[in-house]
Amino acid sequence: MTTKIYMDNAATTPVRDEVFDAILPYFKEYYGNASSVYSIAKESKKALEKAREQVAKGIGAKTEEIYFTAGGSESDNMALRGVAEALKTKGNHIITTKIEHHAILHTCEYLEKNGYEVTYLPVDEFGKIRLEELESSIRPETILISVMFANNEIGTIQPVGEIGKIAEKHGILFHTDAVQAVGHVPIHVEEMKIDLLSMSGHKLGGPKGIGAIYIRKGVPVQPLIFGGAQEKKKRAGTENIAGIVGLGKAVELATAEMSVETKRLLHLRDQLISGILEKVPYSRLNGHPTDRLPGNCNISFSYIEGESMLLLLDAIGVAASSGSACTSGSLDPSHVLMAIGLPHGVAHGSLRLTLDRGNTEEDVNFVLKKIPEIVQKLRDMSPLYEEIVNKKA
Amino acid sequence: MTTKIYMDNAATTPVRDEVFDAILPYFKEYYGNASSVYSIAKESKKALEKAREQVAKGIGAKTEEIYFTAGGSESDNMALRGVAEALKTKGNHIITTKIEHHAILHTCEYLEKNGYEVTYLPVDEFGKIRLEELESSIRPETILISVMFANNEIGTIQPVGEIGKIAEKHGILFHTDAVQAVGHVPIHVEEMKIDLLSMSGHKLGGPKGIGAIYIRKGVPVQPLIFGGAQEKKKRAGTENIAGIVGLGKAVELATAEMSVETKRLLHLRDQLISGILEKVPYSRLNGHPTDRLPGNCNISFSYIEGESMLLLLDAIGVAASSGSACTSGSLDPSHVLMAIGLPHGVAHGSLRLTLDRGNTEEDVNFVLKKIPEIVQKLRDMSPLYEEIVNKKA
Amino acid sequence: MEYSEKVMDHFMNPRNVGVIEDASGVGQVGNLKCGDIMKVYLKIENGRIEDAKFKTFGCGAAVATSSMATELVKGKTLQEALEVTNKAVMEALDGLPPVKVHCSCLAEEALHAALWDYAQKNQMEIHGLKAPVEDIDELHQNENED
Ligand SMILES: Cc1ncc(COP(=O)(O)O)c(C=O)c1O
Ligand SMILES: Cc1ncc(COP(=O)(O)O)c(C=O)c1O
Ligand code: FES
Ligand code: FES
Repeated sequence: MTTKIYMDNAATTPVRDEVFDAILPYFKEYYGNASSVYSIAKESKKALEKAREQVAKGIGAKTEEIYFTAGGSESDNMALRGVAEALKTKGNHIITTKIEHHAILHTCEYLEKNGYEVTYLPVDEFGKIRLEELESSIRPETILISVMFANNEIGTIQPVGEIGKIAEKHGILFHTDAVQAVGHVPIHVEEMKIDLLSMSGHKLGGPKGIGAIYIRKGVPVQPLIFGGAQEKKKRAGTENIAGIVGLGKAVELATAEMSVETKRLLHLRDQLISGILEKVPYSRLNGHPTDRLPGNCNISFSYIEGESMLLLLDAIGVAASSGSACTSGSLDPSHVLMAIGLPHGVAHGSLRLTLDRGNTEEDVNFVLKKIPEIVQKLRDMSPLYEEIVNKKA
Repeated sequence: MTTKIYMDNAATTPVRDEVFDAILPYFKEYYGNASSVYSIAKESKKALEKAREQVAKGIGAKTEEIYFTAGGSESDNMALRGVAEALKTKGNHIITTKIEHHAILHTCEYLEKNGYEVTYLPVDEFGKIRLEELESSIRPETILISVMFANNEIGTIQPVGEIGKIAEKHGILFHTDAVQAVGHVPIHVEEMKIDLLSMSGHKLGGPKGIGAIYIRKGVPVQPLIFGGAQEKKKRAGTENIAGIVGLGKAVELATAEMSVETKRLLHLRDQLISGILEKVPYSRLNGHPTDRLPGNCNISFSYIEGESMLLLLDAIGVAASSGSACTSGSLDPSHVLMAIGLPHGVAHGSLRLTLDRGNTEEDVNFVLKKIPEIVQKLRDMSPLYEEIVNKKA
Repeated sequence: MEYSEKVMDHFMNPRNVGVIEDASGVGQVGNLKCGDIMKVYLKIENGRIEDAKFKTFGCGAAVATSSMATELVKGKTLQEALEVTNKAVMEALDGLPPVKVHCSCLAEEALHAALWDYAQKNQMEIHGLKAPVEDIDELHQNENED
């Protein structure tokens, strides 16, 4: 089978045509090392600084506050470990949430093994943190608050501006993992009082293996990768110019097109959500009904298991993802779905469809036609569903 | 000016045509996330594992011993910090050399600030460590020996196989920064008793921003980037498939062509070296005369400064590099040139020309014709040269 | 890091390279830290700088500032020559990259050293001129922080 309808854009996106065209010259023609003095290297240097400006503009930062990394995970690790190490004489407490990406959670676990204390805020049934709870967990030794901008599974958007205000009021640094948000929802680090922000190229039509971290001027961060003087000595390594150019272009395009594209996606997303909920009994929407990413649809179907759904979808050329334990390889269903209070069984039967610019109304209609059949086919095999049917009868 | 003759291949190489062609489909067509279950993701997974095999083969490792990273710097940081943390209950002493790349040296400095002790071995006038000195600096608490395979500035190749034997004899792990060596000289991690090895794509015709670390099976390494389960949980982050495919292809090609290409480069390199030494008085070769990278020519010209040379070379379309303080931005001349005993002034006047597959005999002849003129022009401006001439007269 | 067109012009075609055999004043200064050296020769007649020449061991910026500084002082009185500061030289060159600011100090100091040599030889005092130092880097320690 080949994939005909790709609805897993939260996992990764294809590189956009304009981005592809922009990066091509940086492999064989403008290959110079940006740190050198000769002519061909100047092209690299210029491209690097242009991309930095594009990225900065997209999130309301200053150009010199952007540092390129190899992706969202590296940016997350750098933010947490970098601030923790830089401020270790000031305090050892970090506040984050139970629904962060593993790049945050596993880094926090590492920090806990190394003398730091971490508060994992719970979330409500829609996946939102409670601001009072955040504020009351602040201690004198709190050095960092890290709350993701938008969740990768259920799409819930946090009240980032409010969090920023609380952090500022208490003089605590605020990091946000905006990997799912950059290019998809409006971000302004100044207005939202964000001190550090992570992003990743391949979530918005840029290449994989490139990311950036915004670090507000004056915020102390210990480097994660030591070596050469690149990125103002904050991140060593010969610059991935093609990747950097691609990220810059992707951010620029996404920002410029955001309002139009969001309108289009909201329409498709809500069609998809309401269509499924209508057609399939025992289904529920995960995440916030309105404060959610414009392309995110995450629905749980009781009595069935996610991986089976993905395989049946794949068989008809549809790519999607699930929070099922069976797809994670870890035997635990998604920690995010557990955190919003889903019972094990229901978390198992979750399906995430994430739309982006490649998706059309036709795609949505096709999926809306097929999903009820697939769910029914699996339910007909399910002993749990049998019980329900029997009970009713 | 545009660069017509690129002789800075140790800084970075253009992406090879075959590599470029190999990576192109992974941006827009096979863009799937390798961790997913659907069809398009399987292409990514397949490509990932094929590249892992190509890289492993190129250095005599097993496929499952290769982990992809974002470059040489990350691999170096991961090797040192990863082993140091994993073995911290065993010991706190690391042995390295004074001529390592900054990715090693600055990581060592960081470790020194965190309770580790580091011995920096000196080198002889050719840039080689002394094996007796290495062996006698081993202590009961030594946990790691890290010696670069080949030096990026002067090209000197270390007796890696001998170092491996010593490390094995004492039961100490051996890491080598082979960023300049992979694809350029034969490497066999099994035979050479190497436990960890760093490489970087853009030094052998692969893309920038991709690298790998070889970790011998069973060697404990704490991850540097926590998060998803990619790379067997040793290195999180959505895989940079295009980069990985490019690295795999580059290693495969370079290994296959090595013997022929080395012969060609040795001829050019030695022509360049002997030509310059013959034509320019007060010049000397830096690095080992024979145990050196096949493309490396590093020569010091007394009484002149490197950056000026680079600018005059750039003006005639030649790209090169220098160990001069004036090009480093740090006010210190190259630590490598200092370590082989060059006086400040002579280190200043160093010129590195590094050849690769793009360079021809014509290039070498052109440079050989121009360098004496450039050196003379600068010497005519030099107050130091004036003194020498006056003394002689 | 990128040099302005003016800097490149003065680097590629440096003015006033050479020595003045019967110079009225000669000054040589070195930046021990980055290892660069500059030597200035002045020919002074009737309190006016009739000719200036230099030799420099240093980077592109060092050569260009030497060239520009010697151009600027020609025809000036001793007092006017003191106004050829590193800042003035840099401005005349349309600026220098931040990491190269210290190179322009080399030119100013070499010029001052040559004037000082002239004053010593002629047992006179030039208002505002101080004795040259060995390592000019000490003077300008904090000027090129990033
Ligand atoms: C010997 C050596 N080690 C490490 C590196 C770092 O590699 P990268 O710049 O790809 O991170 C380089 C090149 O810059 C190198 O020459
Ligand atoms: C919210 C979030 N954070 C971090 C990451 C990690 O980004 P990357 O895989 O590019 O390292 C992802 C995606 O995988 C994500 O969705
Ligand atoms: S039933 Fe097979 S992994 Fe869950
Ligand atoms: S003279 Fe050394 S940096 Fe200019």
